[in-house]
Amino acid sequence: MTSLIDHNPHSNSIGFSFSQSTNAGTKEHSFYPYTDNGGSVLGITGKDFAVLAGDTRSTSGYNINSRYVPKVFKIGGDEDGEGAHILLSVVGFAADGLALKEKLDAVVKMYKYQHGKPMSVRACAQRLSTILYGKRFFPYYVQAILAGLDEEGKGALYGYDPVGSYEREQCRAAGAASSLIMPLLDNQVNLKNQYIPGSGEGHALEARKPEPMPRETVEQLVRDAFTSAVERHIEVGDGLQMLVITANGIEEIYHPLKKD
Amino acid sequence: MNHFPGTWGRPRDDVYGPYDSSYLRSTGPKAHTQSPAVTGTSVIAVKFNGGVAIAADNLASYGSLARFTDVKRLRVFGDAAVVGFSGDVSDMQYIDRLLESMDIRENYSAHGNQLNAKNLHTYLSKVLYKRRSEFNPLWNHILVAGFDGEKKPFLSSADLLGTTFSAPHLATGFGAHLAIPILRRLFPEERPIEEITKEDAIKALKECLKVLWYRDARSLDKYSLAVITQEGIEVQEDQQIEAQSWAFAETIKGYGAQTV
Amino acid sequence: MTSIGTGYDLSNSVFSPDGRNFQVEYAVKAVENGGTAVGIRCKDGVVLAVEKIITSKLLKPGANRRISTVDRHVGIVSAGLAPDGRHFVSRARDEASSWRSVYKGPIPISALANRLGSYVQAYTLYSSVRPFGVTSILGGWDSEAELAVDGQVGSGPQSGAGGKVKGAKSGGPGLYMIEPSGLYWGYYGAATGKGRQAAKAELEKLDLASEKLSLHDAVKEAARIIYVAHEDNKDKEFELEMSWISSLEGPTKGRHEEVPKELLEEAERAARRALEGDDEDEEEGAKGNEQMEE
Amino acid sequence: MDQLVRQYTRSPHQNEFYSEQEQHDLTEALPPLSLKFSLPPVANHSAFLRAMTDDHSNPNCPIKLAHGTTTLAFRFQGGIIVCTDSRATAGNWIASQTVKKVIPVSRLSRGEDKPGSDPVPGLLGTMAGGAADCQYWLRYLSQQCTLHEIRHKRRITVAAASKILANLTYAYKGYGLSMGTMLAGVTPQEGPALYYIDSDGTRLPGNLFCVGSGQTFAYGVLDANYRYDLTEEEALELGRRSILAAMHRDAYSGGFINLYHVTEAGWVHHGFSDMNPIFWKTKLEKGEFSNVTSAL
Amino acid sequence: MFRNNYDNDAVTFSPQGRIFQVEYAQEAVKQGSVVVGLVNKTHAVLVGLKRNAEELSSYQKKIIEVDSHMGIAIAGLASDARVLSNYMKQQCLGSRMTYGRAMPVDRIVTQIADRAQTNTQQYGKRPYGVGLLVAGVDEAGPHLFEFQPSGMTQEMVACAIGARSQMARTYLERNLDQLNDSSRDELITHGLRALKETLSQDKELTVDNTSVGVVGLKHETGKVESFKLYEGQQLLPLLEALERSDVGETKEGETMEVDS
Repeated sequence: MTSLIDHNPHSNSIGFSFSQSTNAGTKEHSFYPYTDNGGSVLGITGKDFAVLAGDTRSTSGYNINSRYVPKVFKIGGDEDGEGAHILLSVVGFAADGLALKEKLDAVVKMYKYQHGKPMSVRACAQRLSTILYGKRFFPYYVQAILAGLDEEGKGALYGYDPVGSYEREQCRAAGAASSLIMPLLDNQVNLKNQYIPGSGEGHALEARKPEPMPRETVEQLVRDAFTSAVERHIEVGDGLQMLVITANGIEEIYHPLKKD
Repeated sequence: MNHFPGTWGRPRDDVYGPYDSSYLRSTGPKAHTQSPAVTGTSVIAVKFNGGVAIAADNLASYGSLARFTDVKRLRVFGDAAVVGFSGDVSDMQYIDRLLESMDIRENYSAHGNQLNAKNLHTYLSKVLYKRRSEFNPLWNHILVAGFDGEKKPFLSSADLLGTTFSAPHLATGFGAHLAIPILRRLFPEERPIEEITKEDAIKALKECLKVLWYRDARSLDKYSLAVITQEGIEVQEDQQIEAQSWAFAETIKGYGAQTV
Repeated sequence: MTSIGTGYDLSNSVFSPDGRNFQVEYAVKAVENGGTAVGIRCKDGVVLAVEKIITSKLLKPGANRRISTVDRHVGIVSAGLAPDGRHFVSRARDEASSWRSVYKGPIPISALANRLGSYVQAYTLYSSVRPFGVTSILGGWDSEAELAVDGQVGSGPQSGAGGKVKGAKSGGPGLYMIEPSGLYWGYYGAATGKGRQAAKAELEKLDLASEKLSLHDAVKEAARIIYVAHEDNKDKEFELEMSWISSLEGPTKGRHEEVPKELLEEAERAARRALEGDDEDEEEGAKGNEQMEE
Repeated sequence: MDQLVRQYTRSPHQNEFYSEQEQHDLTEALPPLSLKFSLPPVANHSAFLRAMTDDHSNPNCPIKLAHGTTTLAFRFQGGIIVCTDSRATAGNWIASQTVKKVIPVSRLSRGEDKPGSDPVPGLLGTMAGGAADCQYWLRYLSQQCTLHEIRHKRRITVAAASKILANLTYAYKGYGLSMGTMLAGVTPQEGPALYYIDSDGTRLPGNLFCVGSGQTFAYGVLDANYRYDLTEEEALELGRRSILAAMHRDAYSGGFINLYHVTEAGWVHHGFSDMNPIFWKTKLEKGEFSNVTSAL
Repeated sequence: MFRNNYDNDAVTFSPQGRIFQVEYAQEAVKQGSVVVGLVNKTHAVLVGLKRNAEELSSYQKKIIEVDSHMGIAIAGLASDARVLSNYMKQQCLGSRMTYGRAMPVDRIVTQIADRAQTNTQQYGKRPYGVGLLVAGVDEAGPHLFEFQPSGMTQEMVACAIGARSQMARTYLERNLDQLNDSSRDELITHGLRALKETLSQDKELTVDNTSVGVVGLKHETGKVESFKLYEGQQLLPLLEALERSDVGETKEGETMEVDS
């Protein structure tokens, strides 16, 4: 854009009243480029599925902008999400989240056009990490979770920090109420600090081993997590959007939540 | 990088300078060129059965000065959409020029494929987001009203950060505090918009404008109102708020003419 | 031809000893092979028309437009190499848009012709490019409408925008033809392409300078002229495409638009009748016009 | 003439969206690991970044990045021991208890880190500081190392690999990166070689390093018991015990003990083990950590 | 051999006003194997004949998906086609990202045509050596465009380019009336038959040497039926349908002979 404007014979002589972006760097700034749109998301994987869910409230400060702004997106499909095979949820600054989602979506589509096959979740997870890191010095204000099915057909879930460090996990909560939901998941999914009764005495007690949970249990757990979070966090509520990815495709489930 | 255990890995003051929290300030003294000068206040809009109604008053304020009293803050785009602007007026003029050049480009060929309100909203939100990423924001909060690709009423908002959300009724600026509660009471979100008639919607908007005129110091009792239906766009400019009653003010200290 | 084999015709930007730029002349040859295009300027508007030779039965009827909209109030039709024509139109759109961004108003037709003339001329100056293989007819209506205050902030001076004198004449039709050399003139009636000679002869009969022809009649005349010009090329089928621009009060409200289908068909019917009946039916055709005006 | 064509004016309005180049970058699917970073358009971008992300100076900063904490590595006669905890913190929040802070370098196709007895050839890098910084730059490094292998038909030395990394971090000095990493490898040219590289551009060869907020606690144990001629068994135990000390005393460290042994044949993973049972075992069987009561 | 002086570059007109370099580039298109395109009211179909360099080598790519609503078939230099198709893919993605709408077919065709035109007017560039058939759907329905190296583009009802394509065009012209009202499957069969016309005596259409691409609007919903590329075994039902229709045709012919 810069070079084009420079060649515009008129822009020099006339001089617009609005500033051009060409001389950035010398301006003063009080502009704060972020905001937090609240909300929470949560993902859990199972043997042959992955669930990614988020509430649908959008807030700014104490205002509720809207009661239905989805935070979980299908990646790699057409406009209606048809043909998508990866899920992405973003929470934090919604505009950054949307930009991130579109960038990843473009990359996944380009991959498919160029390689003739859909991008694997593992490759997509790595790519998302580099996209986030590309903004290392001007980060996206988002916490992202990526979900899909891996090469063996097992549920795969990747959690991210704002600049792209990531890890494959069984479950992950992010966003405003993550501190409310994550401990519940630690307890219910990862079975942290749970021991097999009668397996020993004192420190010899044997810890329970987490096992993949059936889909009904997971869905119920997700609902419980959100209904509980709504009770205690002002930025969470209105509706629960739950996307379940299985070998048969992606299923979307909506549950109303409290609207207070 | 700091190597002291307690702050390990964090930036060191002698390298990066002291922590400067001024970047975090989202509001503050208006000492910079980056903040808006001449501004418009609320825009409010409601979806109804078969269309959208949108309204804004005709005032542009310069700080507390009611500077221009005949500003048209509702802009019509082609026969597809109405854009309502609050925030900086010069940036509004810039976007208006943007819309005009886009309208001309879109009409090079007259055979289908015209941008609808949804496309327009997507475009404007991208422009706003791009400008915020350049730290050179267009200081506006806009509402776009019209129809989407499936010919359903469309109403969505975008602000200077590029945040977008849509709801059956929306308001910017002070309206988000004063008008939204009224609209939510009149048209609860659960209620399908098919039950709302055009007359209901217009009446509600007029009601909201009146309340805003009573309570928003940067508002005016002259307004414009646009109604978008499949038949076309009707814009009424230079409307006057009717049936004003300032009786409520007499009992409020500091509002009316009381001296004590 | 004397030019061939002299070596002076192998590169653009080279003069021959007798002062000719052969490459430009060759470009004109490309134009002379193109379908006929005409433009008629009358008091209340401008009509553009073009003869599109149907090269294949497989072409989608009515789809491949040759008349382009440049800005709301300007249209261009070209004869010659169609891709060059599109390049030309694209430049015209840029110029119109750049004018708007600087002056906040529609570009005057004369200014647009001037800028495009310079642009085309520049393509005769350098050996690294070739001249445009098109001659373009540029038609438009300089709007007499008052310009809205930018973004409609404030209503502006109460007595007309910018304090304009009431009743002062402004606006009007414009028709220009730009040739591969960059040369351009304003016209009352312009024709180019294969049948230009016949078309010009017909245009001259119309006495356009007296500005008596109405826009509706001009549409019919333009159609007839294209049909006449096609006579030499009878073995090939063609499609007629027409567009028009009227004043604010006229049928297109100052915009460049396609001629409505009904009117186009009527004009074509009249043109065919005029050709078949020749002299005796000409009156009938004129009658038809009168009826139309009622 | 080019001048003229370039002068092809599009009005500034029309350029309000992506240029062709930007569009290309946006949709380019090929080079994911690049040195192209977008900077905030402010005069002092590192101050901006700090204001947004420094959770220590301002616990309420908006963007909280995941930080890794205690890592250690030391050389001994049998190779190199690399040991880390597994906690990542974002402010006071424990972002994860299962972070893999040992990152294989010079093998692009990273398999899952399953404990196994077969050695896997390659170097190891560790993660302390910004988790994303370490992950990204070590991945970038492994790309370079792999290219080195392909071009020169032999494995890269640890010295060369660490120099590549140090050059990078030095180039970005002052930008606000945060990483303290160790590169460990055994090559035929060098024997067991261990380097420390951090985001200031420091690059140090050495016998033993502890890096991260729990480094002092780990140093305490490691320095007290370190000898070059430790047996493999002793060395593994020392690594484990040193990290355990840091996990116990440093709030930012915890989770699982991730233990690796690097030899010339490659590295061997010695488990990703929950610290809790190990802690109690250490206490109850060896009588250490007597400050903690074992009464239930 | 007569040495033509006017054919050294694309910036020299011949005395007849022709540009030989461009015409030579058109010849390159005729060297490529044949591709056929055709449209009816709802669908656009591309059919291509793939060549392999040797018995054991793989077959070239003739049909490329550009976006979910558009594909191209190529004849001529494959590398030029790749450049153009990548550009088209990017532009289409760009349109979706910027406006949230599918790129209208005529616009993308105009864009590549403008690029091609530039190559015929500047020294140091050469015209593209590839012809394209662009098939896609947008709001105005299905479209088929022919693109030539000169930058000439035309919207067609049916078209064939490449070696021996005249036979296919003759077939298409003969069956022009049937195309518009044919069903999706009939349209494909027409395409395959047109393709078959171009084959030399000893050749057959097989699953290896044929490609079919289909894009259109779904009958019931009017929504876009995403571009689908049929290759390999997926072609079997299509080729079988072709065979059946062939049999039907000859039978009809036979009975007619008997009748007379």
